[in-house]
Amino acid sequence: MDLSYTAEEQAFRAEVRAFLEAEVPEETRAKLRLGRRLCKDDMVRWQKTLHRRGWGAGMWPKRFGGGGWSVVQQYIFEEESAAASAPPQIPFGLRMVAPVIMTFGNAAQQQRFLPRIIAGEDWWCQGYSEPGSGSDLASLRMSALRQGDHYLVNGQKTWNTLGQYADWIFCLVRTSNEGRPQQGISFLLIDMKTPGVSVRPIITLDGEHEINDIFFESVPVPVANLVGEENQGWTYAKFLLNYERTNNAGVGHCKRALTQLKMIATAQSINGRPLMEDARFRDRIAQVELELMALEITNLRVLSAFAREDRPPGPEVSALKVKGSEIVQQLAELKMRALGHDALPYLREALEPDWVPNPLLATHYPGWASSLSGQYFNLRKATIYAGSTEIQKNVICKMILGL
Amino acid sequence: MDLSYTAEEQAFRAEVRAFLEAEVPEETRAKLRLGRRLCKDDMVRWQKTLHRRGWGAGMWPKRFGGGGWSVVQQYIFEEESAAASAPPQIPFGLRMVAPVIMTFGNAAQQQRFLPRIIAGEDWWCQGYSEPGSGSDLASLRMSALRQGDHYLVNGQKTWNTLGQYADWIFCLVRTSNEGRPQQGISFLLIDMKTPGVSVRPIITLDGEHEINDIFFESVPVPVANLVGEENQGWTYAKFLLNYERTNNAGVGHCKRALTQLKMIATAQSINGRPLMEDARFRDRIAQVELELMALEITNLRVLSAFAREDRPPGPEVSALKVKGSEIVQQLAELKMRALGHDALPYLREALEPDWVPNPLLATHYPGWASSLSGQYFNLRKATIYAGSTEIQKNVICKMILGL
Amino acid sequence: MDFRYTEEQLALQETLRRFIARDYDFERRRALTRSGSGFSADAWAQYAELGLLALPLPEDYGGLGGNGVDVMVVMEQVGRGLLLEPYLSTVVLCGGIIAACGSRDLKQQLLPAIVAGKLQIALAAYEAAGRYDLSHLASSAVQDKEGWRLTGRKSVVLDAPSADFFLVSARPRGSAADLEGLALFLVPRETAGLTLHPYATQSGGRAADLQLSDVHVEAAAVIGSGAEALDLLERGVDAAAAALCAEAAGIVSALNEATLGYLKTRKQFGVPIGVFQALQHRMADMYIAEEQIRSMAIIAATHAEDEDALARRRAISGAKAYIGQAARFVGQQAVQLHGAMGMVDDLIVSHYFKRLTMIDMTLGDTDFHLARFSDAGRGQYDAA
Amino acid sequence: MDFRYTEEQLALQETLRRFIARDYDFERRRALTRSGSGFSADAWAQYAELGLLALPLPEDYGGLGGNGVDVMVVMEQVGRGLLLEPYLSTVVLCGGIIAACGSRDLKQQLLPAIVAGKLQIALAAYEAAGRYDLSHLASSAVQDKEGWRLTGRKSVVLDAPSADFFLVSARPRGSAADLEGLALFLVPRETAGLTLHPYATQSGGRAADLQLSDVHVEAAAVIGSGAEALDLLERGVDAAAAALCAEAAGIVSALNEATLGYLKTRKQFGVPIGVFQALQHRMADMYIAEEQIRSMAIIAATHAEDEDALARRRAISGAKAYIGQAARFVGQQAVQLHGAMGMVDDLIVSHYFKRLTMIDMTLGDTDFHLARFSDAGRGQYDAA
Repeated sequence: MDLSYTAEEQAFRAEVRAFLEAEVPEETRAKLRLGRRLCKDDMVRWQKTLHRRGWGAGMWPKRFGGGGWSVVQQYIFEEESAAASAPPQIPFGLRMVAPVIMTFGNAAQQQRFLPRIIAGEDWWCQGYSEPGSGSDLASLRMSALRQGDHYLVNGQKTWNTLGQYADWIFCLVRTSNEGRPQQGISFLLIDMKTPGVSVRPIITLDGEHEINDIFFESVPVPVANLVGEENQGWTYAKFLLNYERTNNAGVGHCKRALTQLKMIATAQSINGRPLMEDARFRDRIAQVELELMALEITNLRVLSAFAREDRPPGPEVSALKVKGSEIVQQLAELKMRALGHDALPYLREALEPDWVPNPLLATHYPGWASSLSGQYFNLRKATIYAGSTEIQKNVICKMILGL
Repeated sequence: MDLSYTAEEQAFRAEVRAFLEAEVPEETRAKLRLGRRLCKDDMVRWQKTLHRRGWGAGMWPKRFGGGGWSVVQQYIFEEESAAASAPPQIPFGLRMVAPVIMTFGNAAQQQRFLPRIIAGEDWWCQGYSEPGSGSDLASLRMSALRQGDHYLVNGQKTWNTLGQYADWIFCLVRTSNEGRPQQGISFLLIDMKTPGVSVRPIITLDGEHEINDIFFESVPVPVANLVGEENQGWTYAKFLLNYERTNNAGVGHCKRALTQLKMIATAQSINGRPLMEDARFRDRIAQVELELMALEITNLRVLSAFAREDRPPGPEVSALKVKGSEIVQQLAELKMRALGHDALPYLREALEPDWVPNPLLATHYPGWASSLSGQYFNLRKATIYAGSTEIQKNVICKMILGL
Repeated sequence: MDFRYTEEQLALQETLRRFIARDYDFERRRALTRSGSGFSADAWAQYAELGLLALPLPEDYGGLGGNGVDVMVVMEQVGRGLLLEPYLSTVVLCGGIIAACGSRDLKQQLLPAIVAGKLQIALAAYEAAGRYDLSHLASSAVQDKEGWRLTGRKSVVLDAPSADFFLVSARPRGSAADLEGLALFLVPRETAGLTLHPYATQSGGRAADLQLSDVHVEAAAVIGSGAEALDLLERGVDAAAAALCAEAAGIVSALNEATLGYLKTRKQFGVPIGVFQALQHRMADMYIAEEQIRSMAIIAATHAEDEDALARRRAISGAKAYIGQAARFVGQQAVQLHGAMGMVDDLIVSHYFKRLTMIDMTLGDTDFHLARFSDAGRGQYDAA
Repeated sequence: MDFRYTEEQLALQETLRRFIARDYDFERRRALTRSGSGFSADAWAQYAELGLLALPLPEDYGGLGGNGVDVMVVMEQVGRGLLLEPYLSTVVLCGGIIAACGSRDLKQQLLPAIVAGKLQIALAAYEAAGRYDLSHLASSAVQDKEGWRLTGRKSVVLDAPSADFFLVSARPRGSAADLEGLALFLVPRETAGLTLHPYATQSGGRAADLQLSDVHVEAAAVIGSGAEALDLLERGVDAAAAALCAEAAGIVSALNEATLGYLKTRKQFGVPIGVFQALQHRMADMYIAEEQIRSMAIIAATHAEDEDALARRRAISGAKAYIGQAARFVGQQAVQLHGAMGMVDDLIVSHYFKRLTMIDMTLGDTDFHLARFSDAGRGQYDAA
């Protein structure tokens, strides 16, 4: 039992830190610090930068061009990236479809898709949920009808994240209505530029456009884009979900958010003194900080066990997802609450990269304040998406507790 | 909408207060203030005192010798009684079996039992739960076999409170195995002195003897002791449970406990100053106080609606029971936590009426401290008995929300 | 004790329900949030017709002399309909302060105009450094022969863009934290040196930051000074905080209706999700919270005009702190139980949730009022 | 980083499991709580044989030089078995303080005897007025030519009745709250002027209140003075608090096993109650809490000997505060899910619950450690 970092790990951290210091574009860094909107280009450029350094996919096995990093290296990288306000790596390709292609795809698919993912050339998005099928994913109805060397795809996906930027979408489709609903599902890769694919924005409660409905009208998809076997998609889907959830704890980003929270609580005043000096508010911060201290270790314990036993992530990740999403929400809530009155203004324009606050406002209203209420509202999604907290607890009961 | 008391109500409060001031025995008052054990005689004597004053059963209708009090009068009486450290009125006769006898019993039963209850001549206890039948009460198995003008009763009741003092027990018994389990249940009154009835103590986690197993071996019970119709007992049982729950909120006692908590937090020190001056601990008290402020009004709103519409208590009482039991537990927990180290000693002898603390201990260790940890442990029962919190929420969902 | 609304109050409630159903549905409301003024002038005129603007104001000045419970009836519906008009600022908050102040002239000048729907007033009291503390302010008031000159900054002045007048707090003397050294001034919108930076709020209303640079007002513009000014401010803010408690209670009951309906109709795994016990018990907790919130709103409403400042403070800060927490629970769980549907701008659920959140951040948040309640209880133990 | 126990630690864990299964079942344990001493002398002898008493003590004095994680392995099993022997007081707390003090003679005199199981020591540091603050004490120490004379009262001295010596804190100078002006003395049990008022504790152990009336000890009995004394006390109490975290972690995992088993076997409405989703999700929360508690216990154990006082304080106070709350949740819910069966003295569940409760009240409760953690973070924001 040893929580200290090895010399190699410390050296790696120094290397990562120096790289981020040098490579994260100042403009992007500023956007993230001030809570401004990132554009697609910010994220793609960053992926390409990482790729040039050979860090495009640290967690991938070396044989697929990844860094073959250990769990701890991966964690160090995320922590440093968050601390340095580096853009997030978009997970849909790297962490979601890629492991599926590596594990269940054929050599042709691996050669075709993986290099473009790591190089930031293809933007992927996810086609799982449908209007009638959210938690009950297995009831999905989007159909793929085999016709010679193509499937004809018809249906709708919803709650799709950042599909407006995507080149490709991986979809769960129904290829059979025989047997249990889980049995007729296949895992299909679809080029977003195919005729018949259309994207409709869904505006969320924070007024932003992050998610979409995606419609498929007689979309032809080559059978070559079927991953693994027909009607085995459910197995791959569950496999993918566990990978996705390993990342949901987001400890590195939570640590960054905690630091921001303390900065905000220092900048905001109560009776003329920094809010951070108010024991009541400081205790609220302390409570979240303790949850995060614990989750950091729980997270590393769980992930290093998978690595040690060389097995894919198991149901234990559900606990990480439950706690991680709670902490993300608590931090966002406290950041908003730290603002006091300043939580009320809704300055949409303030999310634009080039916004300069009105001098009157600027005198007391910090640039970052404008994004915090919206972030709090938006992050209510954290306990809903990627398997709601209720679903995660069902998984824990069934797979771990045997209830 | 008016939360103020009428002149009549204020006069009534003054009358009650003066009576309590004069009549509560000093010795009993001291026991309650110091958290010492009450003996049966303390409670019986008090019931007789109230009866002499005509207040033996304020909430009963006048025609049964009650006070015919309004909900508010009843509430004033409870609040003043708690504040004056008057002994509790044992509910099993007054609030539980009596309403059943009034509503479903025959004239002979009403004339035989009610006067002795109000006069404190009979001590009643409850025979509901059985080893296999707790939340699932309808599955109870204690059998009553009709033989001429008697039932022959065999079986076991458990979690019986204060049965060791009881003259009578009201039981749910199985008189038929036809149809749904609810349909074969009858409501039977049994004389505890009948041969074949035996009481076995159950020691609880606080080391006290408050509850019992009660065994019935071929106990003959006159058919005259059947309340209402045979096999209709389930209806009466549910009716009784709602009456019982109207009292579970126990706002008066919670207010008294809150005052005690503040006294304890004032007597205990932190860094040489009263704990009550510590904002952190004071905030904990404030949070419970707010719940109680709200419950006081919710309680009166619900009960006065029943009275106004002249109907027996409905499922709304489940909400009162849920909140009331939570508050009772939170207050007990804070009273213990206020003690700091002093929560650790287990001084059984200190619960004896005549205990005099060792002078060394007495210098800092107040008499009442010795009972607080035990009270906290013991009151975990509050969310379990009289229908657990989980059962109450099921009731709310089914009867109020239609889920 | 009586926990029922009067016949008149029930009639008023019914009138408002009909008004909202007819003239203020969700789509209409969304259009208004995107409009210039951020509220409906027609609706404001109807408020006047229906007597809502007159309701809590004194009869001597054209009001109806209603009490805190009458305001509660209105605010519950303001919550259910997510009404955007500046009722709280003009009628409850500023109207209440003016009605309580000493100057008959000012009352005569302002109150009948408010009742007629011709005049709107906003409170410019809070400053960034003082957070929610009304007495902590740096804005200065310098007396000269013509009257006073005011200089300072005010944060997040609710309903400022449409206001004809502002009630501005400033200090003739004393340091920023001095309780006594402040005064309250009536400042017309079009006064030289007064600058607004207007913006929308997170719950669809309007507000502004104010800058006062050597703003001149005449001596008669003083609404109160010294201890009286702080007392006026506290009365007004307490009454308005009580009104916000009622608004929150109205939203919570509407939100619970919506969520319960969703649990009964949304199907997953071939059954309505309302059959799942974990969701059922959550809904039961939300129902219990609604009952407790309503009780606290009643406590606040019945103490809104309490002359005993300590009792009023404990009742209203207690209610605001309790509701801040309980309504946050209901709001967050309503979104959670709606799943992704709770996240979309197209459904009223997310708007209820946002409004509940902003109610907590308005006129003192949970932490401010919890501390105010808890610290007020500090001396209590002597009695206990 | 490595989150596994070493082979040796796993072997130790297995040894303790077998010892408990063989010699320390629930009935045996209950008998001990009712016995005079409140623990088993035989068990204590076995602790010595198994090397538990030597484990964390320095090798120069017959110890095994183990670390906080070794202690964690032991304390987890102490928790699961609800062991009653004064391991925490004698070995971890007082043993740790003596091992860290400056006097080779004292170490030579005391540590080998502890290792051999021949000596028990209890810490008499806390006083009623200071609550959990080690530096807030009124007991006085007056120097004379033969040594020192101690006078004062100590509250709830754990394991005092069986102790051969006490480590007593007192003030040569300074006011009750003065951090520097204190010293730490070794006081033999049979010293004139030392009076005990012994009693049982809520979790079955033994303790006493101590009175010192002009108690004489020689100069060599000074274990530390001034800043060093406080540092020794804090190190000892931090290490012991970390050990309590491990004990709590052991209890929580045992309690979850018991509760999960009950959910699977207890039938109501014709089915195991574990099929009800509301109870399932509660159990899932308890499982998550167990994992988080274990992580915090690891943080505490790996910082138990941290020379950086601030880092040690944040790690151990953070863990104690977190576990105080999380373990309260698990304990209360374990009782709740057992229903009335959770309330009876005949089942181990209620004893686990009581022990968890008392662990929170020992060596600083949740509020004390939360404040210590939170206040330590106060300056942080400058860095952030």
